Amino acid sequence: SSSRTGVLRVVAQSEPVTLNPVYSATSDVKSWGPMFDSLVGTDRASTEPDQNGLLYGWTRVTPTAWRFKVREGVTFHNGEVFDAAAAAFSIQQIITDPKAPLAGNFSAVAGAKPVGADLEVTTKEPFPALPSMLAITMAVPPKAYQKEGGDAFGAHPIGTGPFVFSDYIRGATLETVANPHYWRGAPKLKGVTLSWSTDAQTRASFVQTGQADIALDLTPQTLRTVRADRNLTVVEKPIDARYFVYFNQKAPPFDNPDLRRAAALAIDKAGLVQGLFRQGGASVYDHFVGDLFLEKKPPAYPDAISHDLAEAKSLLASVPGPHRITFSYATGRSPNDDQIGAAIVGMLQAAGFTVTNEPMDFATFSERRNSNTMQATGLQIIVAFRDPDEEFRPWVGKTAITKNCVSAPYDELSAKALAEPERGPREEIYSQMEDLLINKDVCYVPILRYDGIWAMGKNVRGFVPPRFASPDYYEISVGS
Amino acid sequence: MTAVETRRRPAVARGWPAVIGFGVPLAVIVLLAVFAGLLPLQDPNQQNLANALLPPGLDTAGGVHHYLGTDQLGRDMLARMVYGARLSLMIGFVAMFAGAVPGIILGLVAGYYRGWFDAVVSRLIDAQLAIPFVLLAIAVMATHARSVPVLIVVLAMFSWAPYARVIRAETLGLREQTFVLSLRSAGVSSLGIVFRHILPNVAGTAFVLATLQVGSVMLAESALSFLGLGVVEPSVSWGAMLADGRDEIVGAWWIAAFPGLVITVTVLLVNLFGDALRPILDPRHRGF
Amino acid sequence: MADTRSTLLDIDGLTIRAGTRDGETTLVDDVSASVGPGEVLGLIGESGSGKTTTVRSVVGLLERNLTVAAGRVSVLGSLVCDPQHADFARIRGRHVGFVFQGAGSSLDPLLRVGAQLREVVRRHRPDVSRAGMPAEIEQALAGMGFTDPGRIARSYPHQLSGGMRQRVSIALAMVAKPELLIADECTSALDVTTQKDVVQLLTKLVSDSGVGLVFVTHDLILAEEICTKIAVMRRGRVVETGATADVMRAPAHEYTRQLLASVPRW
Amino acid sequence: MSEHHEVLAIRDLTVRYGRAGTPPAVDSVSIDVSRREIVGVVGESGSGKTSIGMVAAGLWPATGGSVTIEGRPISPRMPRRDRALVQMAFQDPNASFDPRQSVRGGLRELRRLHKERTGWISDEDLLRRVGLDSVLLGRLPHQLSGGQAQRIAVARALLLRPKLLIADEPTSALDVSVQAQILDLLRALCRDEDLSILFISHDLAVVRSLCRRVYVMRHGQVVESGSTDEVMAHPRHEYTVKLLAAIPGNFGNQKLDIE
Amino acid sequence: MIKLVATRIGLGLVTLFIAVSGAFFLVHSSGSPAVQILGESASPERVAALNHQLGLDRPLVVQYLGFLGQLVRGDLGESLRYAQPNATLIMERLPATVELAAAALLIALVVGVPLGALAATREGRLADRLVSAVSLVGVSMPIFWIGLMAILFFAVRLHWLPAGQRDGLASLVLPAVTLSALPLAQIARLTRSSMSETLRQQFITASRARGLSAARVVINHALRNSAIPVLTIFGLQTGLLLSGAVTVEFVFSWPGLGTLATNAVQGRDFTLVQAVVVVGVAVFVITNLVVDVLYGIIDPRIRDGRV
Ligand SMILES: Nc1ncnc2c1ncn2[C@@H]1O[C@H](COP(=O)(O)OP(=O)(O)OP(=O)(O)O)[C@@H](O)[C@H]1O
Ligand SMILES: Nc1ncnc2c1ncn2[C@@H]1O[C@H](COP(=O)(O)OP(=O)(O)OP(=O)(O)O)[C@@H](O)[C@H]1O
Ligand SMILES: [Mg+2]
Ligand SMILES: [Mg+2]
Repeated sequence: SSSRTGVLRVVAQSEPVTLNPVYSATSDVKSWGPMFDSLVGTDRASTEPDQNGLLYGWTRVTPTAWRFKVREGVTFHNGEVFDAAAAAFSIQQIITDPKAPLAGNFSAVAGAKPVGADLEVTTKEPFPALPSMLAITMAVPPKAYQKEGGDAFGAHPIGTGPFVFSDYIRGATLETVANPHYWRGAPKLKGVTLSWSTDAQTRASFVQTGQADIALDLTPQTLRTVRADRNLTVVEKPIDARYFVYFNQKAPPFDNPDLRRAAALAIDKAGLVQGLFRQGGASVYDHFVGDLFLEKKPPAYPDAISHDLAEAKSLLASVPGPHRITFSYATGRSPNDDQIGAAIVGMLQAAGFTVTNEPMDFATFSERRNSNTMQATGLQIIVAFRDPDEEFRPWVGKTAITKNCVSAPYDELSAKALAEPERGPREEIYSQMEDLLINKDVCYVPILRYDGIWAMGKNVRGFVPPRFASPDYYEISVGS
Repeated sequence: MTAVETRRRPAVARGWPAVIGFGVPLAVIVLLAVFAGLLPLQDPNQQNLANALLPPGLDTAGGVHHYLGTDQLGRDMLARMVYGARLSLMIGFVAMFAGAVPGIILGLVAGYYRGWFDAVVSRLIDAQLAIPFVLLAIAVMATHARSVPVLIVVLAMFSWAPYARVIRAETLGLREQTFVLSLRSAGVSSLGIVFRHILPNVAGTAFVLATLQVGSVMLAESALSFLGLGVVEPSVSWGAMLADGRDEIVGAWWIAAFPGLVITVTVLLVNLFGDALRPILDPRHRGF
Repeated sequence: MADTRSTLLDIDGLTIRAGTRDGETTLVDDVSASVGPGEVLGLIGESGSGKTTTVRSVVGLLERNLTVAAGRVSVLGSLVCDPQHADFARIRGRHVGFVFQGAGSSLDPLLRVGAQLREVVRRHRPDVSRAGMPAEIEQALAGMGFTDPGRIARSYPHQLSGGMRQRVSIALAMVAKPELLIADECTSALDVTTQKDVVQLLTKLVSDSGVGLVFVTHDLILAEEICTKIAVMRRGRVVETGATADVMRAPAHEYTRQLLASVPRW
Repeated sequence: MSEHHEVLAIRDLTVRYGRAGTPPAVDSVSIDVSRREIVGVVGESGSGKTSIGMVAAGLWPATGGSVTIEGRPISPRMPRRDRALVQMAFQDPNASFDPRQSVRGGLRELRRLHKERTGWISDEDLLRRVGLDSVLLGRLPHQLSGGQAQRIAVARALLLRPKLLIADEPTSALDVSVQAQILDLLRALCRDEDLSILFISHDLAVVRSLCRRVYVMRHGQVVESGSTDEVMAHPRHEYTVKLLAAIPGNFGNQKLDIE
Repeated sequence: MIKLVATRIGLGLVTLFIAVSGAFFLVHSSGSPAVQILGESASPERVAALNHQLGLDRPLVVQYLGFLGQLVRGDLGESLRYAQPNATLIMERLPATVELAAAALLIALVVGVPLGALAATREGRLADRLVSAVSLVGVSMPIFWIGLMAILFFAVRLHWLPAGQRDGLASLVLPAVTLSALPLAQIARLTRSSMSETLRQQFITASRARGLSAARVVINHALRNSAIPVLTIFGLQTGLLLSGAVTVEFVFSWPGLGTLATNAVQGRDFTLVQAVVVVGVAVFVITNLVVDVLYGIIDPRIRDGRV
């Protein structure tokens, strides 16, 4: 397809099931992102919530109540006015619709309602991450949404974003055109056209042949090709995607902390990064807090576990065997996940475990995980929004999906952290929690985090790598 | 007037050399696979992440030769290729037979008897073929622990239907021939006709399908590995290696290229060996 | 059509061997014969004596394991059959018509009789127009004693009786109007009335158009009636050859005498 | 006429190929063959002789009428054991062999199947009886000459010692001396071994020398039947007259005189 | 004729019933789509709630009967994940798949049959071995490898053809050629074996004696008589290609049914999987009907079959 001047052709990895942001996984923002604005804006440099979005000037009225100012003069593509009611509706929808994937993250949110021109959000417990979370919550037009219902809305979405839905051929392309009335001013591009290609190598080929301007989410394996191509710009930047291992503390043999420690000691994270991502694209991941807020120096824990095969072996030898375990992981979800799994199995074996290697597809994996029948598990996740609580909530304590790392101290520390209004002390608490979880209980072993990789033609300007999800097309322009 | 000279020796005369020419390399592959343990090879599962993705060559890395390079986990490709042959050949041939035997029998019986049995078998074939292979594989693999026998069952389930359908069609034609009448007249039982007479006459087709199937099964195994449903470490198979190398095809071509190459070579050898063997097995080609 | 050359077919010292499990055996041993225009050569002899093998070598269509070990075969003088150069293609059908023994299996089971005839006519008879095709085909079949040639043309081989198939394969050989016709037991499955029709057609062809005919048969009475000369074969050799009348009335070879003696007397 | 004197009793047999409405290939034909009798069926090409044979051998279903052998009904569904009662030598012998089975293999299979009936003769002797050398045992069908295949087809049928042999043009490809040998064999078997034969042929001379009774067929119907001598000496039906007139040697008014 | 078609349809429905029941119990034996919809960090409670909303917590038999009831009314149901009628989803993808599969089969046939015929007429000679080797590469090389190499060479290096996506005839070339590799090899091999059998028969010799050209004998007589196994495998491929095109669709980002089906299976979109199976069976029953009728047309003996 020949390039219409000023239209950016993007090739993304997977086509979303729906274009309704309420029903979509956060990673699908790559597809519908150009048409929507999140309620709270994000600072492009720090990737922290900023005051330049639809909601701004927030105050925490009580530990569990927040008040937001609502930007005036913003309309949806269909002419509907964006106001406090629309913002409240957008939040309410996520809380109440059972098909909303974000609902899990919103479990602490009690409700949202307009108060005059402002928006008030109340939480069930102190929830400091609310602005971060609203930074991934999209504004949807209440009237149109209710009229159509969530499913139909997903077929021709309406947002306040810089680009307007134009045409969608399922399986092939999604076309959007510039929104001339965009509240921040018309975008530089005339439009964004998305297509999808599951295979990273093919995506790379598309930018190489000029069939696309940007390829999203390339894998480390494709790096060599795209780097070698002089016509391309390649961007590699850490994103909030990580791989970790957790143990089932409640069932033998990992109810024995020594075994957990031995296993953790056996895993050579640096080796994995070096071996599997040597061309680039990953780094060792040691802490929740420090790694989430990269700008901060990670705290050094006195008991920190680092790779030590000899110690792993001797520790294991001190526990009467046989040490039969099963290591389970889902494959085909993230770069190299099958290799990482196999490598970890090899490492555990080298330490003296007898390991059954159990890769599986994600649906099976989820089923098994939810029923808590796995002993040791490898998993990659992309955090939806950047807050320590987001890291702990699904995995640790009483809110955990898996009931692996459950004990009273976690819940106590968690409650304390949420109640803490100041950011500094709050992170102190999370550090304690992480030390307990990773180094003392050894329930959870952070392994690595990998980079986002994008390749684009030289004519693409103004690309800023996102921390997760979608690039901001608003700032991008294409030259000739 | 030109003398009428001796006709060219028929192609059959060259049968045996061809059988040997293709059979010997095939036997070498099988023997290597069987006696892998006795060869001076490294442990195929020995990881060495520091030496990952070494290209093939004569260089030494840490005192060890990796003539065919290493994979993403720094395992020796040569050792993995040799050990992988075991499982791959076993899977290829066992799954081929496990599919061929019921497929051929059903096809013969359905084509010969027609009637309700044919109706039932044909329905089953169609149904089987209409269900996507991935679905079948995922369902079976999700409900059974992943193991080589289960894998073979899945692959056999994938491959019986084509045999059944093709053999049935050929049988339909053969059963109308006079010699079948003559056998019926002699009181030869239907089963006797089917297995002693129709079977040899469809054997050529079955043979071709089977030799083709060896390759398809190995590749299907690879596809399963790619879906995370194939053989599981520490087992090594060419198909799984191929799946591993899939993403590296541009950067580290050798990970996929070597298993791909041996699969291709094996399939070629099996087929050419079959081609050479068939005239020798077929009495009508022998010439007396 | 009439040929000025004296011989249509000349077989000289033909020897054919078969490769078998226990070495080579000779099936045809030093056989010589010739046929000129208007001549009918009757090839008679014991079952298994090599008649079929001899005549098949003329068109170069021997079984795979048989080889011509010695001898020469020439057709129409200048048209030479040289197995090395596979020149048979030039003479087959067009100049030499061949009716196989076992006519039942020499028809394509999947094509209607009419289609098989049409194919031959199209190939060898440029004089027949598209429009004239059906008539030509019906005529060829009618000549073979079919009263309902239209139905036969529409039938598949398996829908015909043995005799009908045999007549169809004669029609297939004749419709191209070859100069030399080789008929291997072409009347063996025909009842006498039909046989009479077919034989009359053949003899008419020979006498009117100067066609040469090789008539392989075991029916001595029939041979006597239509053949101008006869070759008697036994165990791969021609034991006796000569004008029909001579051979029949004064057989020289013991075997020929024996053969004539066992003809069932009417 | 008691059924039991008849080895073969065909009653009002009708055979139709294809759709109803097409003219039948065999139209209401009745034929009897008594014990040790050789009955000839002659007739025009395509008149339905083979069709009758096929039905009588239990290889093709009758459209109408009935066929019994020694009182037992014959049909394609008859029990396998009874099959040996009636054997057929096919008109196109080559097509009646499995192309991949040697002569010996074919015979061995029959022997295995009918142990009690086939012990009377060795393969070599069987071939010798039909004038063939035992080297042919190792041959495949396509390596046989026309006459050899035909004789092996007859031999194979006889091996099972059937009560009834349906011989469909069994000597059409044979030279006269061999033919005489085969006819002698058939006569001997009828005399000594309790065999009866339905002999389908177009060779009137052979029929006359072999068969006591004959049926003349045309267009699917029996146009004339009776003792061979009677029919041949005083043909009543116009077609029979034509048939006799067409015998080679009879036409051209040349009486053959062979000695 | 009407009776024949009626029985055929009846039998087709039986096939449908078997396949669809098989598919139903197969998909339902593993996992639920809820986790796929709700993502990695979905809690079991929310999964359960969604399962309830989707009706997946009802007893299996109830679901099965409901599904059959729907099917009887000609309703393919609504996708669990896409929340759209399955019929719509499938129809969106079907043209792309049909286009791809038809092109691939055409290539396989047009190239495979002559190759096989050539090999059969040169049996045991060099040409035969070469044809074997070349055609077999298709069966023994992974499709993704062929596809990626084709992209890298013809699209990236030479810029002759697009690297993928469905956009005009040029974009069809690489995927279709890649997809044709396997059926091509099968067709070539079967043509060869079946034809070498036919070439041995007397009527072929007889045709040659009638002076028909070698090509004519091969095309008009030998091919026809060898057609049945080839036709069968061709029919098989027609069905297999629907789901077998997955890899090709994947590599060339071809918006076909294969990807939809695989995603449906992996996402445990039960109703969509079932709908795809229904469509697969329909395609199958129809091709099967055509192929079976063709057997009779090709071989009249089968049509007049003895009982
Ligand atoms: N392919 C073959 N291999 C070996 N021997 C063969 C082959 N074909 C024929 N023969 C043998 O060669 C001899 C001559 O056979 P041919 O068919 O020429 O005989 P014929 O004179 O035509 O006999 P008939 O009158 O019975 O047809 C026979 O003994 C036969 O068995
Ligand atoms: N399978 C069939 N389908 C349709 N018609 C058939 C079939 N078999 C035979 N016929 C027809 O039935 C009639 C009788 O055939 P049959 O073979 O019984 O004749 P026949 O007396 O044996 O002739 P011949 O002496 O030529 O062998 C013929 O007109 C023939 O065309
Ligand atoms: Mg002969
Ligand atoms: Mg007949």
